[in-house]
Amino acid sequence: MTAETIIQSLASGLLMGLLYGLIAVGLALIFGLMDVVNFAHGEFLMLAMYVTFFLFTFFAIDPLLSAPLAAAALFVLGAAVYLLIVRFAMRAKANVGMVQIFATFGLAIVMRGLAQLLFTADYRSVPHSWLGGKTVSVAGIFLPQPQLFGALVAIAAFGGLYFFINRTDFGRALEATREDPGAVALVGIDKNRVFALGWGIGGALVGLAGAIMATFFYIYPDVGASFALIAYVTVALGGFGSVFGAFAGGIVVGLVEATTALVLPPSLKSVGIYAVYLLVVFVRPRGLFGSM
Amino acid sequence: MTITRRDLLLGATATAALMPLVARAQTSEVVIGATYPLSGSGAQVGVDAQRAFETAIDIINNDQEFDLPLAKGVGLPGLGGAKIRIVYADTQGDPQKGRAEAERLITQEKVCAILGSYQSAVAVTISQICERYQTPFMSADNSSPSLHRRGLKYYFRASPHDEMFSAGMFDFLDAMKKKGAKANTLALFHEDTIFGTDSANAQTKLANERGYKIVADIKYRANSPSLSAEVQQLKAANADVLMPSSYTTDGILLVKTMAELGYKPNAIVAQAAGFSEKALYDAVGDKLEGAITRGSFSLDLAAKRPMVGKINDLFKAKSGKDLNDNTSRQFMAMIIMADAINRAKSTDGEKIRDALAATEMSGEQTIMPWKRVKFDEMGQNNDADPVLLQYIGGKFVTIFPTQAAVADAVWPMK
Amino acid sequence: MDKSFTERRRRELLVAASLAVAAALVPLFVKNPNVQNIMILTLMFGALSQSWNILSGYCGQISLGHALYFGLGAYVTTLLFVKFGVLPWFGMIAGGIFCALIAMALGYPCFRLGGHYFAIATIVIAEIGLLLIQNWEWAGAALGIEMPVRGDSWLKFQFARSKLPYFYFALALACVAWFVTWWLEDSKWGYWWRAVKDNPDAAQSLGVVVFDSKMGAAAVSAFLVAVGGSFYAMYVSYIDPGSVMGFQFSLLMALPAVLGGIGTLWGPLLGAVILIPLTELTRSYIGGSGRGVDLIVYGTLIVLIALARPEGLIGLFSRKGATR
Amino acid sequence: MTALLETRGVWQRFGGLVANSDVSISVGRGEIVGLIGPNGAGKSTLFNLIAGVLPPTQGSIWFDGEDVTKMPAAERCQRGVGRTFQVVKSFETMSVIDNVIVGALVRNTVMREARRKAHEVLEFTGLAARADVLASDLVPAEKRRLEVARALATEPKLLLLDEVLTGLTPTEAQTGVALVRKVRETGITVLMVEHVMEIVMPLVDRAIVLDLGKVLVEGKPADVVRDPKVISAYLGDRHAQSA
Repeated sequence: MTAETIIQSLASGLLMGLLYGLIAVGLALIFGLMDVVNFAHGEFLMLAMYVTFFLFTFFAIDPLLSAPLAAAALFVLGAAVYLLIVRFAMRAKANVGMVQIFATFGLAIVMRGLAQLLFTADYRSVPHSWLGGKTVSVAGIFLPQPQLFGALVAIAAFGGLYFFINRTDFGRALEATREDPGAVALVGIDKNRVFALGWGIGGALVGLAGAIMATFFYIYPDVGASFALIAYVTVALGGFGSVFGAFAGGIVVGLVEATTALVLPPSLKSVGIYAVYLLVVFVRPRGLFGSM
Repeated sequence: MTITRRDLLLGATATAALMPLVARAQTSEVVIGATYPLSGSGAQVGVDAQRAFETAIDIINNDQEFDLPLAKGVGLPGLGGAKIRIVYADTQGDPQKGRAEAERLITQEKVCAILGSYQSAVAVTISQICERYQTPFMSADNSSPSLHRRGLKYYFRASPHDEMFSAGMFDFLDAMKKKGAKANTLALFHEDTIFGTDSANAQTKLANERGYKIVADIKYRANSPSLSAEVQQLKAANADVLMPSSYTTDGILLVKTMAELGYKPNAIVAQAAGFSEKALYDAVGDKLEGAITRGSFSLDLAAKRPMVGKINDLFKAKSGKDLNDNTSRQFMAMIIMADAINRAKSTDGEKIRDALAATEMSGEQTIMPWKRVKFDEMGQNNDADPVLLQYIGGKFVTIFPTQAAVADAVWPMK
Repeated sequence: MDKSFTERRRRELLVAASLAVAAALVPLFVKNPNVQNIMILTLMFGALSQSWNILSGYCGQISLGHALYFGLGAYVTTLLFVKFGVLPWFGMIAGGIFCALIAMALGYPCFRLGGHYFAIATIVIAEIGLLLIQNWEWAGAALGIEMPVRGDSWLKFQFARSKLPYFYFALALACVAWFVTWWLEDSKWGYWWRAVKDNPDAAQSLGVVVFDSKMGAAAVSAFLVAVGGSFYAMYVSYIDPGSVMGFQFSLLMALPAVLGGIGTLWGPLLGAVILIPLTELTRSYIGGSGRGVDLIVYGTLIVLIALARPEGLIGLFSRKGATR
Repeated sequence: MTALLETRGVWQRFGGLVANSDVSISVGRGEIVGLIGPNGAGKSTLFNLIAGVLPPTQGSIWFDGEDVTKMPAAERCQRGVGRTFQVVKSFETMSVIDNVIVGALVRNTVMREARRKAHEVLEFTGLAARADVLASDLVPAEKRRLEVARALATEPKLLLLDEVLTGLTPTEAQTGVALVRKVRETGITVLMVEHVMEIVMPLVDRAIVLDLGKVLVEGKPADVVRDPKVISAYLGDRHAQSA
């Protein structure tokens, strides 16, 4: 094991980790807002990848340019899912958590089925894009452009989200609703609008992630499953509800994944991620940055 | 206990005595089952398989000018021109579901034989059930060598298994070495499933026997979100030959990650699977110029055997794709099964089994580069030779064995 | 002194007994193996979900990793049989005890975790188990292990074609799981669990040892699920890591209870009776198209049930049942 | 005869914040003692230390002649400490009788006995008619009474009441006061925390006033009420509140 291998591992892990963070942050936002774990999050990602793929195939729009479109599409999807499904799942008197887990789980299955029906089970990919397959080489360390760009978007998204939550009126409404949904109704904030917005933003973020993923990943109806568990672990590791935690969690997951593969057979590399998650929560039961 | 026996007796009587009568008297239709993943992560293969079977059935049921068994004339002459109907069942890649579906096909849809099943784990349980119901099962595309070694009477496989495939690959490597090509060190890259494990085991054994050095043996988790750590290890090992055993998804990610991490292998000799799928080359074909994969099938045969090209056209009209490693084997499985049913002149499982065991089909009567189809006592056809194909200029060229080759291998790859 | 209560308990037992007898008679009329298979799976998942319900429904510790116990039960039984010739009947008990111990060992650190942190921990622990077995050569690794089937035998619990022994075993398992739940419901443990679920602080102030409660629930739950896993291994007679320890099993165990009514006596069985035939039939009769329609139908129904009856379908039958 | 409950030099710090400093109080058998004080005086902290929610930073707690400083809450309950919560913590998805049975199980291992005990307690606390109602369906005053009933079912020697009378209507409070008296008549010692003096003073034998984490005054209710230190503590408190 040379120093170069280690540095390359850490660099790859860091880039991948930021991307995991970007994938997961929408989940963290939604959870922080209303205590709901969206089990269709992987399918949101899948859909964003398809949107990017079809925009590329039919209109030759590069994923870089279609990323905002994918984000917009997923914003609409996220808001619609809240208004049409989750809102009603929240009415349960007992075991709200389980009910919405299963409502969104059912949704995930429907989305996979629809994807197979509409887009077929074929494996797709975006063969050529401005970023795809290109790489930056610094002193023998390779930094793939898609992941590099993904990392930048992730950092920008985190900054934007931070600004949005802390500096805008709507962000403050979001925060207030999160703290006390009952009280905000008294000051005239429509809880449903705020929640729908939160789901929309959560969707838009995973939409961005999907567009970037499409430049270097394959696309098929079940692709979300590969990322769903990683996203949940990322969010839990960082601390549920903490947007910053999702990014920190992503970085930790990426680095651990890359370094585990240096010492264990690669087929066991997710064991490293899981073990670190367990270690963290055994010491800090609310994750790295969870406060609630 | 008594119920069990009675059930068995009833079942036996029904199939052994009643069915042939019924069949001879009035069967205008022979029902064959096909168990494939039609949803979930293997769905694409299952859906393509449906097109391959339909192509075969078209040829059997209608009058076609091919030198294939049953192509000429309508239906199965041995059963009074009965036509073949296929019933599909979705296994979702799960052994228990495959088992349940196989049982349903046998008892409810009254299929007289089953073809399957892509995932080898599912083939294990389906073949078990078929054994219990004395219904022949043919692995069209399962390549795990353990499948035929379980002493099952009703199990058949016309196509090669991983050990035969791997032997073909090493024969090729030996030949290349003789020509002076650099092919001493190998890097194995395989997924952590039955397919990947079997393939790697066979390759490791052959490498040791034939004096190759394995410098990296990387087992990875199928459908991982990232393969960069794995690719780095491959890059560090920098073997003469990279030997991946991966399905389409991981194959795409592997090639993309290799390009991103600046790893350009000297040569790739793949254990088919993803590396014989169109989707993979659509995605990363430009980075695979000169990649070699073993295969059961080659369109180059069309030059020698024009029907291969025509059948490919028929299939392409249905699916929009060329026949490949999987679909060609699925096509052949249907033809071989239909041929046996025709010779059995019956839809009785045992008679079909005996007819299958007596199969003797020359290579020319197939669309495959095989010597012949003849099953050994374990139901395996040992005369199915794999070919090696090289991806050159956007299509596959047969490069090995010599009698099938249409070009010399380009080595190292570009 | 509390007549209505005693009467209700007796009535529940009576209803259960009648249902069990009725179910036992069904195979006399239904000979179709496919339908029998669906009934077996329904009873098995009913039993599994009932067992899951003990820890997650009554005690409120939502586990999404029960596939671990299911898979370990299947593996212990199969390995003991294939490698050491131990009859599955003993293997089943061994698997159950082994899993109960594992559940307690894992519970020791995990029960400190709350809500989603606990649920995710259960998922990743089950995944670790899956990966370890997947990479463990002696246990068959990815290749799995096939039970050698050599004719019918009660001793080895193997039957070539007849599904009746499996059916009655699954029925017995469902009855045991139900009865254990019923019995525990009106015991110190039952009250402790529900108290812990509703409010651990208050429970503690009333002398409830919260940690012990969770450990007890985990052990009982894991034991029963492991027995279910052993049964599955013998029924399918082939196991591989993905097909007995995959995440989908954890969900399939939870789903019937959630749909039927989580933390209720009848919810899991009711949920299984609706869900499992639905799963099997949509796959069998729509899945063959290869176009994902079965998934759409199945998923839509889950969403609709979750939305229309968030407290579980048991609420359709009695108000009391929904809340107990 | 020793006191039933005694705290000896108890300190509790949360980071830099001192919630209790050197608190030593004692409660004799059969007494009703009121623990009062303005907001933030450290009453709830002391209460929780006695109930065993957390161990004190320093000092010791003695119950019934035994050092229980490090004993967890559940065990103290078994020794005979019963409590209620300031913010009611009913088992919402359980019926009233089931709520009480949880408590009764401490001393009764046989279910039938526990159930009978629970019915007795419901009778005693006037909740018998609501036995089969879900706890979540009770009105707030009933929930308070359920808390008392639950604690009584554990057959405590010492009953800790945390603001059970606060926030009730005058009629409800009257019923509450009557219930506490009835409890004492059965020989159970009562330590009650109240924020509002007027409610508890007529009820208690002795009052302990906490302020800023320390015992300010201790004595007969009539004396305590007149104590200038107490008046200023409370007035200051009100002052602070209005500001």
